[in-house]
Amino acid sequence: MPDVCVLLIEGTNCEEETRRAFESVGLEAELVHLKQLTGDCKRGRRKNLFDYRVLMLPGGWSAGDYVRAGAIFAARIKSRLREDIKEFVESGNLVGGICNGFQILTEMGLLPAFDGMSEAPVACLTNNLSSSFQCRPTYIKHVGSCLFTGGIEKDRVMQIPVAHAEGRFTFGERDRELLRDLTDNKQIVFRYCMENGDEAGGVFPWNPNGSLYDIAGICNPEGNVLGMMPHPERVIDVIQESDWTRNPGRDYGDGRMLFESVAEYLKKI
Amino acid sequence: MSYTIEVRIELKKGVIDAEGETVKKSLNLLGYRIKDVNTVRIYAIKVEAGSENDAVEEINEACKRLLANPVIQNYSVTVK
Amino acid sequence: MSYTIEVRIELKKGVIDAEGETVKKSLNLLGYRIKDVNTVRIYAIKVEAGSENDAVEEINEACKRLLANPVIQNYSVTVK
Amino acid sequence: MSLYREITDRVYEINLLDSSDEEMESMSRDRSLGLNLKELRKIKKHFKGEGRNPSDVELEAFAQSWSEHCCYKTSKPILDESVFKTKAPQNICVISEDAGVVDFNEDYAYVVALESHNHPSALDPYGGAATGIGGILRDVVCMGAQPVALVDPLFFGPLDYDYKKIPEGVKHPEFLFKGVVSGIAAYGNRVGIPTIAGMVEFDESYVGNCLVNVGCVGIVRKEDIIHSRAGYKGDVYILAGGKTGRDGIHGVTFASAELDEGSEEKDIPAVQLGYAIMKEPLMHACLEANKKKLLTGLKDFGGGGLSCVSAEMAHSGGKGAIVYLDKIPLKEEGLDPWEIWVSESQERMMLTVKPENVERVLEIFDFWDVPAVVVGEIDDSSRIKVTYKGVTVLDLDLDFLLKGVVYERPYRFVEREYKDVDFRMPDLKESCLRILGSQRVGSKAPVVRRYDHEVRGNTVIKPMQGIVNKQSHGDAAVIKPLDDSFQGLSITTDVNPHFCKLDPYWGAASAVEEVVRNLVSVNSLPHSMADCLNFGNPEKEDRLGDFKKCCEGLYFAASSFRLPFVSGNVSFYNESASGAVAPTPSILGIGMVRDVRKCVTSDLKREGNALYLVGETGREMGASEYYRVLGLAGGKVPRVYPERVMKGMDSLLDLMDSSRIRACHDLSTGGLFVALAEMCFGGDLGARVDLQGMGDLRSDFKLFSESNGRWLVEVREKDSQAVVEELNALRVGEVNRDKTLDLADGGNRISLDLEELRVKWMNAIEGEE
Ligand SMILES: Nc1ncnc2c1ncn2[C@@H]1O[C@H](COP(=O)(O)OP(=O)(O)O)[C@@H](O)[C@H]1O
Ligand SMILES: [Mg+2]
Repeated sequence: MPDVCVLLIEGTNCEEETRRAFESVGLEAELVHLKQLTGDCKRGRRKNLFDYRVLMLPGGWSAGDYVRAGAIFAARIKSRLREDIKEFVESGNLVGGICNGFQILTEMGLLPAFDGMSEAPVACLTNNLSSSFQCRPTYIKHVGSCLFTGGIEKDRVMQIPVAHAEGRFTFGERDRELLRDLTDNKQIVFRYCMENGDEAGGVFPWNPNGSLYDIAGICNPEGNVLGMMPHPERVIDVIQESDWTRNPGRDYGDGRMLFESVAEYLKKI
Repeated sequence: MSYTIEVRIELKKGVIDAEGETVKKSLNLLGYRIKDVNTVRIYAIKVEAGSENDAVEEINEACKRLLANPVIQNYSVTVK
Repeated sequence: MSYTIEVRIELKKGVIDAEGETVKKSLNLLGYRIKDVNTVRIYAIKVEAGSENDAVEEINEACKRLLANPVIQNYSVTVK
Repeated sequence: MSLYREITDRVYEINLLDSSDEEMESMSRDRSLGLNLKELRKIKKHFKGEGRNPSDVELEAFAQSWSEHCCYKTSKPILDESVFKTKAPQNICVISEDAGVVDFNEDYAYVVALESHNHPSALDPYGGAATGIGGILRDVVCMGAQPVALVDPLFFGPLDYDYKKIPEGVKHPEFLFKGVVSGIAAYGNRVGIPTIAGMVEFDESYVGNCLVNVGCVGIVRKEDIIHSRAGYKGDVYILAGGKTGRDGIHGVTFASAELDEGSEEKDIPAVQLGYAIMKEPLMHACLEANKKKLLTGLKDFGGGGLSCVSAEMAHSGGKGAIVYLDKIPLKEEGLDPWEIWVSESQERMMLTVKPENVERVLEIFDFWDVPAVVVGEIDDSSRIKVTYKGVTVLDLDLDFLLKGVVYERPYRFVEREYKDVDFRMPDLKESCLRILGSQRVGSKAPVVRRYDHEVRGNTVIKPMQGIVNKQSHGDAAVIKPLDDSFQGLSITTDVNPHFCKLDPYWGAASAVEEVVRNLVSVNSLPHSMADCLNFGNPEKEDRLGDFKKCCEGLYFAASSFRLPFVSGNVSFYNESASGAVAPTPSILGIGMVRDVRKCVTSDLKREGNALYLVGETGREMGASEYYRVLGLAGGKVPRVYPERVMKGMDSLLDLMDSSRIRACHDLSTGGLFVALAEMCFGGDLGARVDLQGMGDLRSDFKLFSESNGRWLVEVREKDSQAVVEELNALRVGEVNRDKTLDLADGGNRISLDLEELRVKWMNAIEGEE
């Protein structure tokens, strides 16, 4: 059985490279349409969530990202699979979201999930301060660990690109209070930073979207759900990085570390 | 019966309206003396329901489930 | 003086509302009996002007220049 | 009998046989058919032969198929003698279909298409540009190929154009620019195909008629290539995708006439509306069905809608067809049958399928939630028939419908003034700053960053290159389309319309050369091109004269470089009250990259390295950016010397393959100075440059001449010997860590602060990077 279920609906569009990223570290990943989990398709095409160990929500523009990015996909999953997903997470399986996937997990209440999956969203990834889509390389720092990043050193700076219009993480009026909870629970995994690891301090372009506390990725308190705006699956090999012609001699891109961590974790359990 | 209901979605006070800011900036560049721009989204929805009350209730629920995110948005529902 | 003016921008009849269509489909999938969704954009603009008339005129012009496209959209301006 | 007689519900017979010339003409005008008297008489004669009158559906079919947009009636004779003659061994299937198919490696081919979406974008920049992207994607998908890259050459009036000078009904360039870029972003980003190259040019001639060209490159396993023709007798037509509505009616006739003041109101139906979120699954479904070998033919709905698609597929397959109009799923009630027949509603594809496979095909589309229905059948009648509510409402000979008309229209070439004016050299530093801060030269990051240029994870050389957050312009982007191979495709788009306006022949030839230079800059061998020829009204002799000259220039350059044009598009009638657009033959160039790990970028790499100039600089200042900012007319437009360029190209590629070129940038708009500045920006390094070796040209001409055939390269000291010997290049300076650009030419010396230059360049086009 494949290890990873890469879930999609219409408009999801980073599924292929996400699958490839898992396969490049020796995992088996499968593209699965939401219909195949809910059973709204021919019998032969149906799939069971519990056959996988990782549920991955890839990037893209699910359902066009209308209403709010990720909101429609989230509502659709919740209305049909809420209990399954809850059980899947609570039994310790991994759930990851990249870019649109992060937005979906947040809209679904699976992140930050201070006390388990929440009924209503507690945070929001809203439009970039520039109010425009940004496709650009960024530096992020691995400031806290989760089950997806066990193999990445603490404080490691990684060059990972972003491509989104709605990536500004916020708790709205409760920014201050909930940021403290997030920090106390060690739920912040990645923060945007400068090339040398110094704080981005909210300043564009180091922080590409104006995200609260330069947040680029967070996990749930248990560490088995991760959401991040930057796209590690786009930098598996060094030639996918933005400035590789300046630094020849390496084979791997920084994004591979994350997928390797997942592979190692799955091997252990 | 079919009812037309307008859902009005606004950002909460204190939440930065990035789009509004951008519109303001471009209007200022064109020479208009704009002091502030807020953006609002409206969904005009035609819904089938047993009564006006049911319709409103149904749309209220849809707002909670999908149309508004309570972290940053307020919504209001009016029958047209 | 400072005036608050609301610009309401809607798509003309016959122009597909991609967002409206998608919202309708999603609400249907969630089980709501929605027959139609139209999206409307509102800019609530605070503008500095000599008189209410001037303010409205100025915003009307801004609509033509920047905010609306008369080929596919209708817009209306109201003083709040 | 009166002109109209109802045959069946809302279908009319039109009494052409008893109509006078005037009556026919006024009927054509009233119905916006765009058919002229000669064409109407030809149709009348044909129906006389058949002994009956046409129906309105039939007349509409002629209006579609005989429009300039669909049948190239004016351009074909000229193209046959130029662009269509460029043959090359790598061609697999070129010119004849929606996209060109070219050899990539043993198992794969790549597919190229380039098209204009000018008039719709002038009316509705967001929707027009978005549907342009949708259309070009379908052109590539209908060859069975997976799209891997999008490109968008764009042309607008100056962004700071005086609002008061804008004619009634025309939108401000800034409104158009923002709308077009958001439209392309909205659609391209949503469907998940990276937009990796393009250009943005500015000229006053585009104020009344902006140009939006869009291109797409795809990759296909050779065994999966499918053609836009009907397969076998007995196959069925399946229409897949969006429903049919009133949008886009008469799009092609609209594209085949000038825009005028009333266009804004009356042409609403001609505006098509995109729905990216339908296209994305449509693409998946078509490719899946094709991969499973369930299709015998595949074509997208483009200009002319159902009418063109069903007639052309049947005709290309040497067959006939019947279509049942009442089977077409409609968006709204009350469409007249002729409207259904010609509507250009987006996101639709036509498939031909063997009867035994229909069920499996429908299941695939159902899985992707894409509506698909059987709407007709293939026969061997060589005719196209249409029924509506059981009544035949169209029955036409395919040869007559599709081989319709070709014109040899009169043309005249208007000579221009090329005399160089004399003037005293203005302050060099001032000129440098003005050029870097001009919209033509300034940073295109505000556009490039709006597009996802790395979705799919295959973009190995990006459009902006260099140190993160200091990045600067590259010459071409590179895609690595296959998982298990390091082979790549480099992609660029070019044309300098200012050159073409002053000198259509050398301007067009220069466009081809710039394509070559850009592709070489990243270490790729130029391999093929697509062209999109944007011109004014060809019924005006001088416009057609420019068109012919451009085509000749393209042919000269392409054949000299042995580069084929594998597909293209002609867009005439790009005019408004203030005249025609500058002749704009935009070119999409594709290069073959043997090993993407050897690619070269434009950013300077290291202090201490040497800078070499490849190629010769002359006083070719005609239509240069330098003359433009100074307000000078005349001058000689750069010539193209293919032999020389190819020699330089071969040596340069050799040196790159052996990793002896650290950075490379071609010289184009703004000349040596701009190339140098951009290379410094990307590497965040300074340079000291001495121009004395360039001979006895004046300093400003050395810095700003836009002579073709030149590259600026960075090499390590230890490789400089080889570069001098093999490239015959001129050493012009060294890279350093100072944050200045120091330029000297004998007694003329200036020192420019890198950050000051960067700020000018970054802010040339308003908007956050
Ligand atoms: N409209 C656009 N869309 C996408 N990329 C663009 C666009 N305009 C410019 N670019 C990219 O920005 C870079 C610089 O563009 P340009 O200065 O026109 O290059 P060149 O003159 O070498 O052809 C190129 O990589 C180009 O592809
Ligand atoms: Mg170039």
